[in-house]
Amino acid sequence: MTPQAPNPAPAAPTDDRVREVSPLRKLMSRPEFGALAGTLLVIAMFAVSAGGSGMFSAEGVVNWSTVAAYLGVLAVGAALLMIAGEFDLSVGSMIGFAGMLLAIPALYWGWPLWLATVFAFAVALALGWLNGWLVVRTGLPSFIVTLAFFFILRGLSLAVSVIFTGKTILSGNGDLVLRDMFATDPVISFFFHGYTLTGVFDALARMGVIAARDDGTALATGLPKAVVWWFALTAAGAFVLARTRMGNWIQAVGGDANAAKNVGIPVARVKISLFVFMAFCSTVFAVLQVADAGSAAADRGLQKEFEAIIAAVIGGCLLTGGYGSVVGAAFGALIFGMVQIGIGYTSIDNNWYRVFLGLMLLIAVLFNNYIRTRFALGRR
Amino acid sequence: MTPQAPNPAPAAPTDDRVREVSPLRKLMSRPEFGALAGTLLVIAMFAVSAGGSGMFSAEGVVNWSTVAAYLGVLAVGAALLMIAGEFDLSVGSMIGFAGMLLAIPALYWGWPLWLATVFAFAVALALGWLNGWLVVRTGLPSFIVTLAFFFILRGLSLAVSVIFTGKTILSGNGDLVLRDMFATDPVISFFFHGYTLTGVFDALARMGVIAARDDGTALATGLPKAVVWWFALTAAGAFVLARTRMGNWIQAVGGDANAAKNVGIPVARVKISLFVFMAFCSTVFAVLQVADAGSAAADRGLQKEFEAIIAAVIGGCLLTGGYGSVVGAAFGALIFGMVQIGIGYTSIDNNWYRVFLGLMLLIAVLFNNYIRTRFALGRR
Amino acid sequence: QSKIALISHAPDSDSWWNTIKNSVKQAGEDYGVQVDYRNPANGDLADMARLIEQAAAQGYDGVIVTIADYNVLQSSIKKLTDKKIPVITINSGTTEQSEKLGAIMHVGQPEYEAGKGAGMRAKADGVKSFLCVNHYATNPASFERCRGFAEAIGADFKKSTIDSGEDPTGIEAKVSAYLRQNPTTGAVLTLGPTSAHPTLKVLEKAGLKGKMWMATFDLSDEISKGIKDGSVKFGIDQQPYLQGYIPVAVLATMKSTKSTDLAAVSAAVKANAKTAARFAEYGLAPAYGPRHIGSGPGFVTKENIGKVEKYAGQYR
Amino acid sequence: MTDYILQLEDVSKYFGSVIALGGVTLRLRRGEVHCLLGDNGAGKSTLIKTLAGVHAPDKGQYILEGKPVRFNSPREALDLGIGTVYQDLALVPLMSVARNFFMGREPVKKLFGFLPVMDHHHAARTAGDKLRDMGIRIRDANQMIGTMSGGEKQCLAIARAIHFGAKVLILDEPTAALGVKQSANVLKLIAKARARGISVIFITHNVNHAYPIADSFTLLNRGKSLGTYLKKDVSKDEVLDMMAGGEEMQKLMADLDGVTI
Amino acid sequence: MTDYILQLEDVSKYFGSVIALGGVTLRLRRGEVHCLLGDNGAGKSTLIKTLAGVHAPDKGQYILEGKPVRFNSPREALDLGIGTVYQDLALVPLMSVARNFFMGREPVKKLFGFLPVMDHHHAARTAGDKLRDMGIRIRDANQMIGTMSGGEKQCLAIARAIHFGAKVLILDEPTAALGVKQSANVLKLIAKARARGISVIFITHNVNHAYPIADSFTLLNRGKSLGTYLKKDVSKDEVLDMMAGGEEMQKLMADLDGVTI
Ligand SMILES: Nc1ncnc2c1ncn2[C@@H]1O[C@H](COP(=O)(O)OP(=O)(O)OP(=O)(O)O)[C@@H](O)[C@H]1O
Ligand SMILES: Nc1ncnc2c1ncn2[C@@H]1O[C@H](COP(=O)(O)OP(=O)(O)OP(=O)(O)O)[C@@H](O)[C@H]1O
Ligand SMILES: [Mg+2]
Ligand SMILES: [Mg+2]
Repeated sequence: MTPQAPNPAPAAPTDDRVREVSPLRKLMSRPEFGALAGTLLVIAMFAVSAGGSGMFSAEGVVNWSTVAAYLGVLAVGAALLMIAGEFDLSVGSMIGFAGMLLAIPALYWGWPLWLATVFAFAVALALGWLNGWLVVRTGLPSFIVTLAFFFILRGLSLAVSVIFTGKTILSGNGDLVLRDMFATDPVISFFFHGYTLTGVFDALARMGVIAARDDGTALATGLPKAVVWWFALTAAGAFVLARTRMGNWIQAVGGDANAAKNVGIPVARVKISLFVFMAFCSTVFAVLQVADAGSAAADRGLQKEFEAIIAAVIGGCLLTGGYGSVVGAAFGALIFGMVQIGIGYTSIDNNWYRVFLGLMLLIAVLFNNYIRTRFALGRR
Repeated sequence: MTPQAPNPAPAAPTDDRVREVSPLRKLMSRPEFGALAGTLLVIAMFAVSAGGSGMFSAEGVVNWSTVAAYLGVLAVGAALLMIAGEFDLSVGSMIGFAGMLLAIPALYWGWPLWLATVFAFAVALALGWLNGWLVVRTGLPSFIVTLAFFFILRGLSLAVSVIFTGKTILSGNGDLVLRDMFATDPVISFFFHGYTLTGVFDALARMGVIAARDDGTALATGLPKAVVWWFALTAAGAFVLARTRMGNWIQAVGGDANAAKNVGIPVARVKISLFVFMAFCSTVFAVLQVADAGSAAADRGLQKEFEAIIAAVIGGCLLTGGYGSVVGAAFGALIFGMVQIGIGYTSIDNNWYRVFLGLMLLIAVLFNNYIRTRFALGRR
Repeated sequence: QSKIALISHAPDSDSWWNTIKNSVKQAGEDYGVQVDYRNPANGDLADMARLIEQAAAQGYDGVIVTIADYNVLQSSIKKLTDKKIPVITINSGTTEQSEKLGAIMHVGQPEYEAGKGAGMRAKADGVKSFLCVNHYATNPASFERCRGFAEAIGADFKKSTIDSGEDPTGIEAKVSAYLRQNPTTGAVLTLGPTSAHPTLKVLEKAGLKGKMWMATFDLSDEISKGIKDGSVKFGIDQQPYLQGYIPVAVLATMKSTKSTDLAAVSAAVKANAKTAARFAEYGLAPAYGPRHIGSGPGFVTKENIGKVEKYAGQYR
Repeated sequence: MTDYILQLEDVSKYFGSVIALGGVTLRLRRGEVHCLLGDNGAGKSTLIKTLAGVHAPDKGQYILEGKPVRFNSPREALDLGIGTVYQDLALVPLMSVARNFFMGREPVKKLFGFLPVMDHHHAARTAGDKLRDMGIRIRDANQMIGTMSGGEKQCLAIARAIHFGAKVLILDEPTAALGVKQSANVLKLIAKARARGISVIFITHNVNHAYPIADSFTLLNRGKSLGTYLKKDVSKDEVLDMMAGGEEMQKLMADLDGVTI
Repeated sequence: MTDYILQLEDVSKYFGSVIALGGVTLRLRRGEVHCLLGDNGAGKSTLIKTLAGVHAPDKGQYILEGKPVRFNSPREALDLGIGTVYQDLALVPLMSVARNFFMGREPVKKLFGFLPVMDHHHAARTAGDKLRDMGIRIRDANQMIGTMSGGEKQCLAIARAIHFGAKVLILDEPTAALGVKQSANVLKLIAKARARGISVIFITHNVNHAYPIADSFTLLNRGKSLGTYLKKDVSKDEVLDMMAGGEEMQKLMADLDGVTI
């Protein structure tokens, strides 16, 4: 969770050079706490300005948490990569391309959906590997290498879809309808399509806790799979970073690649695996979105690389690498997603949308930073 | 020009620990040389693939050099800022906003054009100062602070233009036509509007060196003012970086802000002035574009922040700060501009545009890097 | 072989333009000319101006441009006319602007009128308030569609428009937030497939599919399905195929017949067998005028969807 | 005017829960070399950073020439003539030797009689000369600092501080990475500075460097001062025992024969 | 099997136009402490970086246990049992003490019997213990390295190298920033390592550290080796003169009285 080990220190507590500091302050000094505080502030702001608008009803929550979840899936990869001192600008293009890699075989080459999905993952991971290999091999900044892929993959999505299908939005081909294929493939559907916990939601609806449709089922169908992925990937990423050798390597590589190399950490391997993982996150995003939208399109994922970096930075990751938190990045995604969508629940004139988005972001981050430095211990 | 002092070293040349190295290699080890080599490679590639298409005719050269020039104006500011270890993501939004700041007073408040222009510069510089002040004051990463302004200023351009004018593209109001105002204001027109050296171009046209219109004037009207600004700002930026105290401070602040502070460099002042300078470059861009297009619009400058950073990085600036070259960034802008536009001169199908853009960028940068490391002296 | 360039203002992610790309390709095949489609990658008009200048430098035999913004493009289009390159304007912009720019003809139909036309139909259905989902808010011209619709039904244009962004998840969330916030909204207008698909999902999830009045610009597989099952009242079809095909046909014919007589050229295009076959196959109906040719608004409804459906997103 | 050019009175500095300095008093007489001794982590660097204006004390007073001061940045201390060599040297690795030498105090000449530019030639020559004086031969003043050896870097930082001859010179382990010759040169430079009336605070772990040159010693231990001693009152071995944190050298060295430190 | 565990034969290393090493030969006997002496910038760090696999030699041969080797990364040298303390320590400032100590060689335990996780508890305890052995008391093994004092950092780097007990231990100025007590401890640790049969290469500028512990000395000067001497053949003063680059200490110290280095 934190870049620091969570275990208690073995040092004697009665050291004459240690001041008494309350446990509350200690808690507040954890890097996630700032992001959590920022999140709470944003919630509070919306509670005041959009309290009665349904933003905090079950559907409302599902609504904005889905946006946060999609972003959060990417933020995990972006945060880990950033902690290791690299960027991936090809994320958004990869999302579009991975969607095409899934939809074209499934719709036009007659492959079963599961095979098309596996294919999309395989090609995307290979591209992630290539990204990483080029960065490590040429020593160029990852900014430039992945920028090239930002253009190349976006271009390929367009070119490939036009060549194979003549269209740029693919949702079906004759009898084959992508939406139905997702609904009928049990495995892929289980992982990527629709909602989970629908029973719980319906039960709650019957109990009158949340709003129901005419037929008695819940208006909020359930917990979207995207949210499940978000939680799962965040938990996995946080676990890896805090508890495993790999996590230690990631921090070391980003903190000082030279020192890491000198103590024998396989810097190249660490970086390449993180680029592959980032590609994995992008592909998860792509498949979830194709399943949800029932179509793949060449323009999917526009600017997502940017938003993923934003979420990671809001969550406290250092742009220069070496420090950050996956849980923080998840909160960053939540803040960004909630602000983006929440403004729609307030009665703010749409012309001012971006102005408020910017202001809320600034306030959230300032507050987050204030909390972090106010209560930071042992740091300057 | 280079981050290193250009003067000869006072050390004895007959040192027994110095190997003989040819002067050519020494020349090639200068940081600009890589970017120059990349530029030459790009020119060579287009000479082969688009040689006969008019890309290298007078109009063609003016055409793509205009694109490079606009980008180059921003790249100067972005490079200096990056060398000082900061980013400004609000550049693109600032361009849109500055255009509005000029057009609204000129068209709707009845101000003379020069006053509107001064107003636009004044407000933009103040915003640049605010950007810098917030970064320095709060200690937040500039990425986040300027991101907020990225949203806020874009939103403001939209909101302000709709509120004051009801439109989002402003080109005239009743009798007032922006284009005519530019053509008639002698000072503003001298600095920002139209072309220079038209006489030379016409003479060349009469001599048959370059293509002419029916009336005998040159088809390529002259050297666009944007190109003049590009050269002037690049020269000024390179001079400041290489030859002045401020240049030393910029490098020191970006190289190690802590060390710089400890030796008494006013870190805050250096950073803030660079943000102001970046805002100045953005406003120059905005005014040039408004003069050229004859209109201001809320969507001007989209993604320019990104392209400016790209140009600086291609030109060899380190994303982490402390090292870079303004001349390199100018070559970076030239490479990026030439590739962007040049593809249109080849017979490549537009669907593949981005793929080629990405590939050419990658090749240019790889080559640039190869040259730089191959011939680098005293560096690893 | 003569070379023609089509320069649009659309970012290359916009799916609507795919139809135009396909149409110019087919027109090129039919008339034996090479057509290059060019666009500013991000949809920045200033970049588009550069592309037009570039076409002038390259010396095309004819250039087709959209009038995304009259003022911005004025001086660069002049570079074309200076070089005596015939210009045809398409898509947005008005015929007056086209004539002022020195273009030989205009094929298309202004955004505001299209929005207004749709609004008039909505008004007839008793719609009084609406939501305009704009996924392309960075292009100011797109708001004209919303404005036209709003003024037709007498709604407040500013309050009824949202800047939805282009990401389907975000669009879905924002539309559903708006509808939640404004439960009395009577209708939804989307500006293209990008915003229409997520909006349909919102309606479906909220149980409003088929109940809420909805119309959209442009067509896609999904939209034609919606039209068939009644959840979408109609698609406003600008017949993009015509906007690409006709100018190419006209320019090619002018070149091959060395004629500048527009009426004769138009007639020749009309009479061309290949052309007629294409239009018949895709069910297209151009409105030939004395100089300009209209391409819409065609309203695709349940009644005429049959013919269109097969080619939606490709040639329709 | 007091006897002391600089005083810290009962100064404390905390980092979060860590008490880096707990009520330390240090008084620097005019023109003396004052040696600050103490174990690793005793708080010596924190103390001199407080003097240099990097840290503001959390408690206590900082008195300069009889007047209480409070610095917001090192620049203010520099302007009042307090020059410091930090333990981490405050050099920028990607910049050249000459640029680092003059960082913050660039020599300026007028180009064409009006344009103020940095005098690179002068900078390169001065930096080269000063380093040569200390026994370091650099091949090229435009070489990046990052490629220099540890000792070369340290010499540069010291040469820089001494060149800008301040009223007070604070040296945090200046001889740590230096060779024998270079160390000797630094000690000579300190002696010369004292002769010019400059007061010096000198931190070292090497008693052979500390004892000959110092006029008085202050001993820090775990953030607290154990008092100040004049050279005439203590022997070298006593100083050595103080440096070892009060343990006697004999005990420390019991296992190794022949070692004297 | 040869007598030497590690040999560099006529090795050269260039950085651009700089000749950092010009034909140096160094032979390390099994179980000896070999002291590398030389002025600042002599090329000592470059030499040991070549040994550690950071640099590949441009000319000459690197022979390990009789077999020529060529390392592409420090990892390969580490795997063959060559542990190094670099002059710049190779620590990551933003990471905790415990994480730095085990960087690259993390202790792993199984969570729920199958999930391999880093054993933070073990790491924190070991790091704390090892540092305490060297005379450094850390308050919290989760403290960031960046906030530690210079000497504390150096102790950590040394403790780390010794803990992972290699066949060859290379120490580049390990005692530079250390206090008296800590230096003594490091010297003891070197002696202990030798007793365990580990060969040590030790760089220092302090003759009082070098002479007692070393078995042989190699002198580098301006990138060239001036030869290797056994301890029995040279006196401490001769070593000191060698360290001063051949100049005699008396001359060097002429201006300062009472100073011995
Ligand atoms: N920013 C900081 N945050 C937390 N603790 C700090 C910070 N800076 C210093 N410390 C702690 O304060 C104590 C004193 O550090 P300082 O650097 O002053 O020691 P020192 O006497 O200079 O030691 P050395 O001789 O090793 O250089 C150390 O234990 C260190 O860990
Ligand atoms: N990457 C590099 N590029 C250019 N020159 C270098 C590079 N690394 C080292 N040098 C030069 O090589 C020489 C030897 O450096 P090295 O660090 O080996 O010296 P050293 O003997 O360890 O000195 P010290 O005792 O000061 O640590 C120095 O003059 C240094 O400037
Ligand atoms: Mg210290
Ligand atoms: Mg060294």
